[in-house]
Amino acid sequence: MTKIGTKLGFGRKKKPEGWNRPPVIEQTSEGELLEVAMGPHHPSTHGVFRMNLALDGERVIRLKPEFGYLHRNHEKLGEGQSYLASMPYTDRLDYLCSLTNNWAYALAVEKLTGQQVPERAEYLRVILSELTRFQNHAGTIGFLMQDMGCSGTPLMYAFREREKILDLFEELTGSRMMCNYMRFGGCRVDATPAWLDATRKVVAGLPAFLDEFEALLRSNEILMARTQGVGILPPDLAVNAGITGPLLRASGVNYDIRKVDHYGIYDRFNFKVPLGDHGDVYDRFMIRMLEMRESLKILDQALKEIPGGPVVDPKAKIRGFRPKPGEAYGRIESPKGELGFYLISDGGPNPYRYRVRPPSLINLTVLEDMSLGQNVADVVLILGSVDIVMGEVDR
Amino acid sequence: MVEKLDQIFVLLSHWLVGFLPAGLQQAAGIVIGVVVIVCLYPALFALAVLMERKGLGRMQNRYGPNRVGPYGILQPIADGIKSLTKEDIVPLSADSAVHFLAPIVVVVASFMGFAVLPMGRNMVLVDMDAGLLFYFAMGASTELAVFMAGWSSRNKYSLLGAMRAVAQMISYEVPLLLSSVAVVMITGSLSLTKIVSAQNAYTGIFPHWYIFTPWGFAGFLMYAISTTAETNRSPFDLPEGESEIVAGYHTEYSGFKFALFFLGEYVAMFSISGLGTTLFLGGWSAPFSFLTWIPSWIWFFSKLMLSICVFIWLRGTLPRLRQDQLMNFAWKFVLPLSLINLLVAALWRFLGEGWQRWVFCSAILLIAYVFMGLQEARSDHFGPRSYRYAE
Amino acid sequence: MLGEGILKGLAETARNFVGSYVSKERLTTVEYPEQRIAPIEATRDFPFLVYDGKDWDAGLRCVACQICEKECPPKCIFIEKSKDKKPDAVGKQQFYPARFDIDISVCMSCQICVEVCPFDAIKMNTEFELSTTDRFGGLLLDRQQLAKSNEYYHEIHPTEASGVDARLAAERAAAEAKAKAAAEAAAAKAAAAAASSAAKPAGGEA
Amino acid sequence: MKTVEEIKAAIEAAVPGAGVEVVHNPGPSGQHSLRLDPSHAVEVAKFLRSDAELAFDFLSNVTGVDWPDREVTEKVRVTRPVTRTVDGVEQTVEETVEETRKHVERGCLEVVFHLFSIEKKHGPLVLRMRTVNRTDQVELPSLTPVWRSAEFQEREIFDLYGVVFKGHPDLRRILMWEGFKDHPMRRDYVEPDDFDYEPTAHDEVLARAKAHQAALQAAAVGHEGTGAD
Repeated sequence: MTKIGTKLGFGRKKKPEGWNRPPVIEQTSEGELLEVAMGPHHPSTHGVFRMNLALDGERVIRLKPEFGYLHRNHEKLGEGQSYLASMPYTDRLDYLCSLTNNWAYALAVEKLTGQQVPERAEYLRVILSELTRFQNHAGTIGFLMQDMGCSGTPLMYAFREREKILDLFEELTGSRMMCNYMRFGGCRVDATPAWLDATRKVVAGLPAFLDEFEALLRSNEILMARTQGVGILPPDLAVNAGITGPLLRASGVNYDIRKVDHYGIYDRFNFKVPLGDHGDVYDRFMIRMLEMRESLKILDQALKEIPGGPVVDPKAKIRGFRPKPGEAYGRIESPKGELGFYLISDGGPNPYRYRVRPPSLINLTVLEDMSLGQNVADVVLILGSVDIVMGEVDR
Repeated sequence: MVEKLDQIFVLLSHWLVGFLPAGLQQAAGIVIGVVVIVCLYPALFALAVLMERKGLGRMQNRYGPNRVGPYGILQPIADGIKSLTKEDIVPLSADSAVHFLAPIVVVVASFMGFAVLPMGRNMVLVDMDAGLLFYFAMGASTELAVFMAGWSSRNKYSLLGAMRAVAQMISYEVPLLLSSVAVVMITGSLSLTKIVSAQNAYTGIFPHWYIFTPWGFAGFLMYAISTTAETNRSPFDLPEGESEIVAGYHTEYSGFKFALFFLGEYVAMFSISGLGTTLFLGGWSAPFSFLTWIPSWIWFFSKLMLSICVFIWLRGTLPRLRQDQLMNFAWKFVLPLSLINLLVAALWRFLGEGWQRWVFCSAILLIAYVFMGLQEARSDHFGPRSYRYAE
Repeated sequence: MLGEGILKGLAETARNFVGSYVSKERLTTVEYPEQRIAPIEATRDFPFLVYDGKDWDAGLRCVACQICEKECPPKCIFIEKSKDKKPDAVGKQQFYPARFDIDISVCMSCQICVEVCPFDAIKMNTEFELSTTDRFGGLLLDRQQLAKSNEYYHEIHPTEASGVDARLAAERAAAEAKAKAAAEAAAAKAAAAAASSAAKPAGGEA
Repeated sequence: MKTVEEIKAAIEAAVPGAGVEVVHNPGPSGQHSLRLDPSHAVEVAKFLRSDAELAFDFLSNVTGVDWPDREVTEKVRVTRPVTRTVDGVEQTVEETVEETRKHVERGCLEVVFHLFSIEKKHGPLVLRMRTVNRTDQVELPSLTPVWRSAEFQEREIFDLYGVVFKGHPDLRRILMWEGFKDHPMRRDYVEPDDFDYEPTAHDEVLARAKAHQAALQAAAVGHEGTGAD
């Protein structure tokens, strides 16, 4: 009898000490708080990320983010190897947008050395980084909807388009995600006319996808009810906390590094910066949606105007690259926000200091501020709307 | 011949029972019915899972499962074998007896509802006079099982899921009942067979289904919403909302116990769709008078599968609601509308034949719907927005 | 606000449901082992060593200069330089890699080795079905496994390979021309020297 | 934007005794920086944020740099009197001799801030602060109360470099785990040889890990031996 009982799972082992302790961490005047560790293996923490929540019912009273599970000391690696050898590692920071990471790093090194970039390379950089921005935003919205419980439909639509863009990347750079394409003073290989035509074709098909996406999501009542008024980030806090990217613009602060720094050749293109007024999750979702349309505008112009010529500075050296002593901070508007690289050179082949300013990490600063008083379900949404990639947060 | 085909299962059962002594015949008839139901619905479950995976896949521009067997039709069998061979893990600190019982209770409670559902002409296991009442009594006990599962697991996510589930299921039980009461008011009977036969009539070629009346249509919508919530299907799948609370009350279940929960969920979906079919879609009656030659059970099961398809379609499209919104929606929108619907049903009954009652009843419901819908949006401060651009 | 957004969404998914049966654009999945996408020329995954001619051992272009080993970001290349020299494909005496291993479990396909190689000896392969049950041995490719003929290189990256060939041919021609010029100069010098030395004794005799 | 010299003047006017130094950047980027005196850093930061003309409301990047102690070898030309016999006459002549001198330059930890202005859309302004040394006097004032964006980045510097920020609301390790001892971004950091390595056929890490395991085993055997006694 006992044997059968054991087989069925009744009373088989001695219970550990304190097993029946109620899962309460503290008593407050209002009631008992429940501590929940969301992550590191939780379906919607976008990687190995952990939030220590204190819940009153389902209301969040406290939230402490914890990271470092993916830490590999990227910066130390960068200091131990040549400037060029860090380039493929930047692909792995924000592994969804390797090309913008490449550009940020190349830009910082070009500032350090004062190298010039040929016209055609600048155009290629713009084209590639706007494609990257498009696929990142589409993916982010897809993931956000996944967090909202959409069972993957918007995500799959986003990935369908992303597939086309990744095919373009592969055709040009040889790899779909880890492109390792930009070089100091240009780009690695030239784009063939066939590639440009293929890109034009893909870009021409993207507005239809956006229309479909908007029809599916924009006016959905459940989506509006879930996202409007949730996770509000006031603009002054956003600025003070160094929030950048769509998150900042959703709070209504007009700051787009493409417009401010005019790095590359962004001053030649006619595009606008969409701004939100409420700073909630819906605004962040819509800002990304609208930014995708603006990216398409830039792409149209860049693909029309791209000149001929070399794609890499003929004076650029692959072997024996040693910048003069000095330091430089270069930054670009990556899809996640301001991605900066800070380099100190001591004249050697390796950078003396190699620092990444990760937008994903710094945008998490306000996670607790946005989530307090919200529901558990909202925390997931707020995290999804911040758009983090753990490869970049933990480095 | 048509008649024979329609009654084929009834005749088969009678034929089988005929071999037994007279004293056992009634009991044997019931046993046969039970065995058929217990075998049929898991088979339908397999079909529905396949349909869901394929259909969702196609909605998401994927193929869906297509590797096991031709077009992937053996996928459910592979899934079943997988869940049978997986390790059954019981957390050390779980209340193992309750943990063990919960999936069984889910399945048993979900199956009980089929006892009173007429699945075809004369095809009802127990023709109870208070069939509807029995059905709801049984349906309500799945809540118990869900709470057992969530509580016994000693996992915080399970607990949160269970709390959500209980709150949600109890809240939506009310509009579910009230929308069915409208049907009872019109029919004047709680017996499900009587409700079907009341709808089994035709004007010209069109049937007298209750969904084709204003109160019936509104009632059907309310019923459908409550059903979706009651069976924890998207967009009301909060109790197991995988992006928030991992898997809700069945987080700590693995292997076959998890499969039982899965089965229970689908069987509940079948039975509640079957009830909806019976109440509003004419049960086993044909949609047009010239199609009555097709066996009644085919109609019942096609309506059932059609409603499953709608469930899948909803799941493929909609995001999930939040807990408080779900509750607000139940108590502030669905419940008042169901109450108004009761009133409308009463009016319908006493206004007599004529076009006036159509206009009058539809107008009341439409006004109530628009008013309350806007009220809902206004109280939650949501609506479409426009955006400004900076140069 | 009254559910029309939801209806719109439902219409959209229904459209995609039907569309996935109709249009190839929508259903982008490739059913891999049976179907394959057309090879993309620029694709890269792991490096291989190019050899000219028929014999892989003799024809390796690699001269074991170890630049790639030094530049490799994850340090997955291991080279042992030979002690002796042997003639390469064109007959010039060169060092050769006595050992050349690439651990493709570490390699991250960045193709920096290709870029830094001054001899066009290492190139990126497109072969991706490399799964093996041996975690350590199976993924450590040695010299012989890495060696692929120039024809193979032409097959997988035709444009790039012909560019490389043209460049190498030009370099070789230049080198030959230079060598020839040098040889001619040397010969001329020698001849002149011989002439002068021949003249000297002649003069001496005179 | 104003030049660093102008900003320096503005700071000195607003915060008396601020002790700001201009650090020239020899590279072509032209991003010269200002070195702050840690004791006045918070006031200077507040001024930079709130000044109407500068309005550096956005602290973009905070990072640490490790400058280890280093031996500086410099050649110095020294002029000294030498007694020498010239043409049979003893004379004292001033002569310049080249001498190599060695001294150890004390290292420090440096924190670099990159400021931008969102309001005025200018930047970057680079600020630096230095600790006294790398061992015990590693405290610097935290700028988190002025700019929230420093919160995680200062935690990161604390974690990876070991700079202690006074006034930081929540100074814990951020990337490494609690209980980790060392500061991995310092240049003299030695990797431990007992971590879970990923063995590769040629790796020196493998050799080190093997040696470590062997040592551990030897120790365990020795321990057992003593236990048996």
